[in-house]
Amino acid sequence: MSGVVLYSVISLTAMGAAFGLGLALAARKFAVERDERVEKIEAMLPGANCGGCGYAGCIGFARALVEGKASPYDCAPSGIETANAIADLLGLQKVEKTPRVAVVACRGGKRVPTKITYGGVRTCQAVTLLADNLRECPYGCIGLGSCVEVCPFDAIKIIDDVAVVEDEKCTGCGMCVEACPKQIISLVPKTKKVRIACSSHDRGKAVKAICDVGCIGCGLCAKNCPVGCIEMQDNLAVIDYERCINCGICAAKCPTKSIIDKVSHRPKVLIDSKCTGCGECKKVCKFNAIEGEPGERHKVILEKCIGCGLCGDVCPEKAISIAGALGHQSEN
Amino acid sequence: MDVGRLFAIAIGAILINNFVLKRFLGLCPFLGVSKQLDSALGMGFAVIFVMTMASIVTFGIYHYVLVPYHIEYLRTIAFILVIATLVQFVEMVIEKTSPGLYRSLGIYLPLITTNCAVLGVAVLNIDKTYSFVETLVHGFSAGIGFTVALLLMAGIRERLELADIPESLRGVPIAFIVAGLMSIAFLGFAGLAAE
Amino acid sequence: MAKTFRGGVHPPEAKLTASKPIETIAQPDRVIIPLSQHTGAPSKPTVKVGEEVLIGSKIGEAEGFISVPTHSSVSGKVKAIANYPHPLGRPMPAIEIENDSRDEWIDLSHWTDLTNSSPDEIRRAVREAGIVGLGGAAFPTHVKLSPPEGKTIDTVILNGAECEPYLTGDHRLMLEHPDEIIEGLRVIMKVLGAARGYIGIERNKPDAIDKMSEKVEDEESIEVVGLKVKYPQGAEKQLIKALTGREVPCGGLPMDVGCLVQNVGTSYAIWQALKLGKPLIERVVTVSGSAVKSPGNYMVRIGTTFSHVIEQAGGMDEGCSKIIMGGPMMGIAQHTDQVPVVKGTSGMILLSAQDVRIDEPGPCLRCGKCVDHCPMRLVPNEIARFVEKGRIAEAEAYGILDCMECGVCAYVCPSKINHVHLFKIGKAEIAQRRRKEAGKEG
Amino acid sequence: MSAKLTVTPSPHIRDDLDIKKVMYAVVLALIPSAIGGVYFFGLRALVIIVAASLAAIATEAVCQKAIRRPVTISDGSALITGILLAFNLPPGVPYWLPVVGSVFAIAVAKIPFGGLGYNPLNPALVGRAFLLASWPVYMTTTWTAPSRGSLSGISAITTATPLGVFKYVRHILDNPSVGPDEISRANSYLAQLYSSASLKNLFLGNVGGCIGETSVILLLIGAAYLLIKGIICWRIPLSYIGTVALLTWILGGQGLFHGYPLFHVLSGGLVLGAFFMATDMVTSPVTPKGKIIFGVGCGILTSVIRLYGGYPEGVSYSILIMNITVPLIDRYTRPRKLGEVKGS
Amino acid sequence: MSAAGEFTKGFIKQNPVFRIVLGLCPTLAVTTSLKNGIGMGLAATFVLVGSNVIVSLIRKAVPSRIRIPCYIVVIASFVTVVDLVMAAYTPQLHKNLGIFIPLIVVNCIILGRAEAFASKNSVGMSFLDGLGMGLGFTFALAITASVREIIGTGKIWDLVVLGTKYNPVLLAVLSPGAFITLGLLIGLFNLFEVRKEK
Repeated sequence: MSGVVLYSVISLTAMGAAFGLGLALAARKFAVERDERVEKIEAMLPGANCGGCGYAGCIGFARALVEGKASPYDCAPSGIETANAIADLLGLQKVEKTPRVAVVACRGGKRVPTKITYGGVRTCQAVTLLADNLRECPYGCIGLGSCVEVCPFDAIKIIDDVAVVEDEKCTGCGMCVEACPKQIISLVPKTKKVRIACSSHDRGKAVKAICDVGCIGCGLCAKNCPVGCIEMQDNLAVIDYERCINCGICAAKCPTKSIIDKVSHRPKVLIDSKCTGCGECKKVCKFNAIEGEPGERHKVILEKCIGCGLCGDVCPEKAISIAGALGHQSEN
Repeated sequence: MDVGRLFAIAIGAILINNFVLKRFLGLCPFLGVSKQLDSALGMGFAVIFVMTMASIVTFGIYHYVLVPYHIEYLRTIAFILVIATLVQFVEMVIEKTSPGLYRSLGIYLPLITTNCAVLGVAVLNIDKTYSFVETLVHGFSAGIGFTVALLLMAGIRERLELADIPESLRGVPIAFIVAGLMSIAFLGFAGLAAE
Repeated sequence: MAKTFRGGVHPPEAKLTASKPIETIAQPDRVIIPLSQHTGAPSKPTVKVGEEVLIGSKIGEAEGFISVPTHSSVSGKVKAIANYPHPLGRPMPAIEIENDSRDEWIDLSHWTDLTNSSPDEIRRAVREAGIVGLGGAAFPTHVKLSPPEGKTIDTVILNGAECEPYLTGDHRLMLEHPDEIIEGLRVIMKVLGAARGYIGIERNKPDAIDKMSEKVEDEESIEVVGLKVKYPQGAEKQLIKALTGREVPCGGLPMDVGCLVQNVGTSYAIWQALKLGKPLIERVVTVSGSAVKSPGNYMVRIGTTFSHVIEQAGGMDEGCSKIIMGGPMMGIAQHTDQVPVVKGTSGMILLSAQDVRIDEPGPCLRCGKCVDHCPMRLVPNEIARFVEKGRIAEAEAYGILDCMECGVCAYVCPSKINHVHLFKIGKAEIAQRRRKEAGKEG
Repeated sequence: MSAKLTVTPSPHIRDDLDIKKVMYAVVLALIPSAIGGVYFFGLRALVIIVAASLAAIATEAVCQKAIRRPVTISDGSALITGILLAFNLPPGVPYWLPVVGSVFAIAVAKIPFGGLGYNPLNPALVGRAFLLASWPVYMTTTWTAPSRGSLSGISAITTATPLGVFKYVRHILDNPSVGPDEISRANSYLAQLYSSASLKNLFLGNVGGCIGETSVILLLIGAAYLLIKGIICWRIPLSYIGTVALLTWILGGQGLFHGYPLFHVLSGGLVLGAFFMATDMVTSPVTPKGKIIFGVGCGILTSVIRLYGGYPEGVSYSILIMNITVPLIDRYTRPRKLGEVKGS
Repeated sequence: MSAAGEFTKGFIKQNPVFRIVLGLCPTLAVTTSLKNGIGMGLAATFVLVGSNVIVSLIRKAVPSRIRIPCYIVVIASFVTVVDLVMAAYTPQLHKNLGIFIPLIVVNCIILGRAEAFASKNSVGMSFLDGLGMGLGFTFALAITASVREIIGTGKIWDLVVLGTKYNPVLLAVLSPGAFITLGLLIGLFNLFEVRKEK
C-alpha cells in the first residue's frame, strides 16, 4: 500500500515537473507579445456593438484605439466619463464633448396624404429606390422605421407613421442618422431643447397643401430669435444649435408648429442684491421683462419673463440667476 | 491485426456512436463554435489533431507508467495533466511557427482543454482495452466524428441565422433541437457495423 | 434549334401592337427635358430662362467623357430650369420649354453626310447628337464606340430581340426602317474595324427576320440570326453568349470578349445623326397594356409628358392603376403621369386594376426555381435573404453585383419574394459603403 | 387621374404559381396513392391518413397561436406533412400513433424553426423516425397483407414484407454456418422475390408495406403530374433511384454484380421517397449540381442501410441524413456564374 | 451580494444549465433517470464545493500564469475521490454514470466557478457559491431527468406514475430525446424570462 502511495507521489511529481519544465521552456522559446490593453478597453466599453464608431463591434473599436486609429470620443454610447477613462489608460489628451441626441426633423407622418399604393420591400431605403416617398411630401419621414431597425438602444419608435426619438434613451451614436435615406435625422446637443421639426424646402403654399406641421418658410422665427441663431435657408428655418439659448420664442411664434420646444417648464430669472442697476440686462431683454431705474436694483416682471437667460450673460456683476437653470447657463 | 475490426471502430466512432450526437461528449464547443462554418472547420481540425495526439500519449502514460506501478486510479489526474499540457504546448508551437494557422485555428485550442471529448476518448480507450493501433484509430475517428457533427451543425446554424425562429428558442435551444433531430437521423446508422 | 442561352423564362408575350405602324403624335404644349437621361454625369444647362430655342438646339452641354449633350425637341421658349418629376422616381433637374408649335428645326441645310468620315469624327458627331443606348440603359453610345487602347472589337451585334413582353418599338422600326438600321450597323462596324456583324431577332418576329435577312443577303459580314423566344434574350451578356458562345467575364464588359451590342433603335439614331445631322430628339415609344384605349407605337418627342402621350393614344381607362415605363419585366412603375419621356423610354405600359397585384411575400420554399432560371446563374434566393438580414458582405460574395435585375427570379418565385427590389437595395448599400470607404481613405 | 397609382418593384408580371398552388399540387399528386392505400389496406388506411393530416393541421394552428404568429394552415404544407407521415406508417398501427407522430413532426421539427421554409429536416420523416424509435414494435410488426395478395408479394411467405424477406435471405446467405436446407430455402425465396409475378405485384402495389409506398404505378402517376407541372425536377429522383439501382446491382447479391436492381427499385418506400420526400423543396438543395449530389447521397445511404444496416428499409433515414447536409451541399455547389472564371 | 444570495442564485437566476448553459454533457448523458441525475448532480456538487474551497484557500499563493493547471489538478483530485468512493459504495450508480464521473474534471461549471468566483472570493463565500451552483446543477439535472424518465418510461424513481396503459415514448430516454428535451426546457426558461421582462 505504501508503495502505491509512494509511486503515486513520485510519478505525479515527476510528470508535473516534466510538463511544467517543458511548458516553461516552450513558453520562453515560443513567446509572443500580446496587448492586454485591448481586453481592458473592451471591458470598459458599453458592449452594445452598435457600430456607430465605424468598427466591427466594440472589440474592433478597442483594437483601433490601441493602434491609435480611433479616438475614445468616437464612441457615443460610452459617455464622457468612460471616454476620459480610456483616454487616461491610453495616455491621450482628454477632450470635453457635449452629449448629443438624434432629432427627427419631421412631424408629418399620417398628417400628410399618401401619394401611391406601395407594394415593395417595406424599408425606407426600399421606398426611396422606387418612388422617393410614400407620401406627398418629398422631404418627410417615410415612416417604415429603418432608423428603428438600426437603433441599438431601442430609442426610436414610429408613432403615427413618423419616427420619434426618446431623448432619455438616445446616446447620440448616430446610427439612425446614417440609416435615414431622407437624411432628416441629425445630432443635436442634448441640452438644446428647441428644435426644427421639418425638412421641407418647398414653398409655403406647396407645404400648406399637404402638411399642417411643415415649415412654410415664413421667417417669423428668424425675425424673432433674440440671438439671431435662426436662418432661412431655401425656404426652411435652420437653427444654429451652437448659439441657440433655448429661449423657445421661435417655437411660440411658429404658425405651423414646425419648431418644437421640449423644455418642460421655464423658470424665471432672479436678480439678487449684487445688482448695481447698470441696465445692461434691460437693454438686452427682448421681452421688456426687466424694469428698474439706472443705479437701482432691477426687477423682473414675472409675467413677461420666459426664462431665456439672455440677461444673465450680460450682467457684469453676475447678479442674475435662473432658478432650476437650463439652457446655455447649465452648460458652463 | 483485423482490418474489419478497425473499420468497425472507425464507423462506430464516426456514425453509430457519434461522439457528440450519441455519447454527448464535447457539447460545449459543439454549441459554441458551430455558429460559423469557417470556425467550425478550424475547430474540427484542431480537435482531430489533439484527440489523436492525446490518444497516443495517454496510451503511453497509462500502459507504461500507471499500470506498471499499479496506480491506475490516478488516470484522471494524469490524463487531464497530459491533455492540458499538450494543448498548451501545441498552442505555443503554432502561435510561434505559423501565425496564420494560429489565427484561424489557435483560438480554439484553449477551448479543447475543457472539451470532455478529448478526455473522454482517452478514458474510453482504456475502458475498452484497445490496443495501440485501435487506440490510434479510435482517437482519430472520434475526432472525425466530432468534426462531422460540428460541420453539419454549423451549416444548419448558418442557415438558421436567416430563419424566423421564435424569440425564446433562438440560440442554444434551437441548436439543441437541431442536434436532437440530427441524432434522430443518425439512428439510421444503427446496426451498420458491429464492433 | 434557335440560338439561346441557359436559364430565362417565357412570360406571355402580349405583343398587342406588333402590327401597328409607327405613328407620329401631335406635339405637346410644353416639354420637360431632364438633364440626366443617360448613364453618367448629367449635362449642364447652356440656356437661360426666357431664351428662344429651335428643334435640335443644344440646351445642355455634356459634363465629362461619360455624358452627352441635351437638345431641345421643340421650338419655343425656355420657361424654367428646376426639379421635375423624373421616371426614375426622384425629382431631378430638367428644362421646361414652352412649345410655340412652329416646329422649326435648327439650320441643317449645310449638313454633309458623315457616314464615310473618319472614326474620330463619327464618334464626335454621335456624341454631339446626344445618342445613348435606346434599349433602356441609356449608356452614351460614343463611349461604347471608343474602346480603350488594347481592346479590339471584332463583332458588332445589333439587338433586335425585344424580349420584353408588350414592347414592339424595335420590331416596327426594323420593319419600317431596315435600310437605315443596317447602314447604321455598317458605320459602327467601320468605326471599330469589326469584321463581323450580327442582327439578333427573336423568332416571334418572323416578318422582321425576313425583312432584315433580305436586306443583307449579299453581305458576307452581316448575318441576321433568329433567336429562341425567351426572356431575357435581349440582355447584353445573354445575347453575346447566344450568338457567339463567348462569355463576358464577371464584372467585365462586352468589349472584353471583342463584342459590342447596340440596340437597333440606336443604330437608326446613329444613321439619322450622321446622314441628316439630326440629334436625338424623338424616339419610338410603345404605348400598350390593358388600360390604354388605343395601344400603338408612337414617335414621341423627348420631354413629352406621359399624360400627353397617353391622351394621344386615346387616353386611359378609368381603372388604370399602374403606369410602367419600359417593359413589365424590368420597367419602372411611375407614381405620376407627369413624368417626361426620356431617351430610355422604350414603352409605357398601362395596367388596369385587375392586372395589378400586390403579393404579400411568403417564406422562401427553397424550390430552386430562381436558381434554375437565373440567366446569370446566381443563387437569388440566398442573395435576397442576405440583403433582407443586412448581411451585405455575404450578398456581395454570392455575386449580387453580377445581377442585372432582369426579374426572372421574382417572376418565377412561388413565394412572391421581391428579389429585384432587394438586389437594388443591396447594390445601393454596397455603393454607399464604397463611397464611405473611399471617403475615409481620401 | 383619379385613383392613386400603384408602385411596386419590377417585374410587374409574375408567374401564376404560388405557395398554395405548389402545396395543393403535391396533395393532388398524392391522392392516387392514397386511394390505392385504402384499396389495398382497407378503411383503416383512410382513418390513419385523415388522423395524421388533421393532427398536423391542428398542431400547426395551435403552435402558431402559442407563439403569436399568423396561422398559416391554409397553405397546405401541414396537410402534406400529415399525408406523407401516414403514407410511411404500416397499416396496422393503432390510431393514436399517426396523431402523436404528426404532433411531433410539426411541433418539434417545423414550428420551432419558424415554420414553412425554415425547417432543416423533412417534418414527416422526422415524425416517422420518432415513431420508429419510440414504438419499434408497432412500427415494424403491424404489417397487413393487401386485400388481394400476400404480405411479401409471393405466396410462399406471409410473415414479412418483400424487403424483410430480402434481409432475412441475405442474413442466411452471409452466414455459412447455417445448414444447407436453410440456404436452399433462402435461395428459393430469392428466386421467387425476383420472379416476374413478384415484380408485378410490387409495381401494382399488391404487397405489404407502409400505406402509401407500395404501389409504384400510382406513385408514378402523381410524380408525372408534378414533373409536368414543374413542381419537382428530375434530378433528385433520378439520381437517387439510379444510385440505388447501381449499388444494389453491384453489391446486392452474393459476390459483385449479382444483385437484382429492379427488385430494390420497386420495393419498399424508394419511389415514394425519391419523388415525394427527397424532393421536398425546403429540405433539399437549390442548386442543380447539389440536387444530384443529394440524390446520389440518398441512394448510397439507402443501399448501404438496406444491404448492411440494422433495418430492412433505409429510405427515410437516408433522406433525413442527407437533409442535414443540405446547407453544406448548397454552399459548395453554387453554380458557376455566367462569365465566371473558375479558380479566380 | 449577501451570503444567502450567493447560495440561491444558482437555482434559477444563474442556473448553470438553463441560464448559463454550462456542463451540458452530463446533463444530457445521465438524465435517463432521476436516480442517475441526482447521483451525478451530487457528485458534481461535492467536487464543486471541494474545489471551490481549496481554490479559494490557495488563490493568493498560486501565480496567475499557472493557475488553470493548478485548478485542474485540484479538481481532478476531488473527482478521483468521488470516483473511488462511488465505485465502493454505490457500484450500480457508478456503472450507470460510467465515463461521466471522470469527466466531471472537464465540466465547465467547475472550472468556471473556480476561475470566475473562487479565485476572487473568500473561502466562506466560495463554499456557498459552490454549494448553490452544485445544487442548482443537481436541480437542473433532476428536472431534465424527471421529464425524460416520466415520458420515456412512464415511471419515476421506479414508481409507475402514468398508469400501466401508458405507452412510453422511448425516444425521450434515447439520445435525441435528451437534446430535444433540454432544448425545449431551456426555451421554456427563456420564455418565462422574456415574459417577466415584459
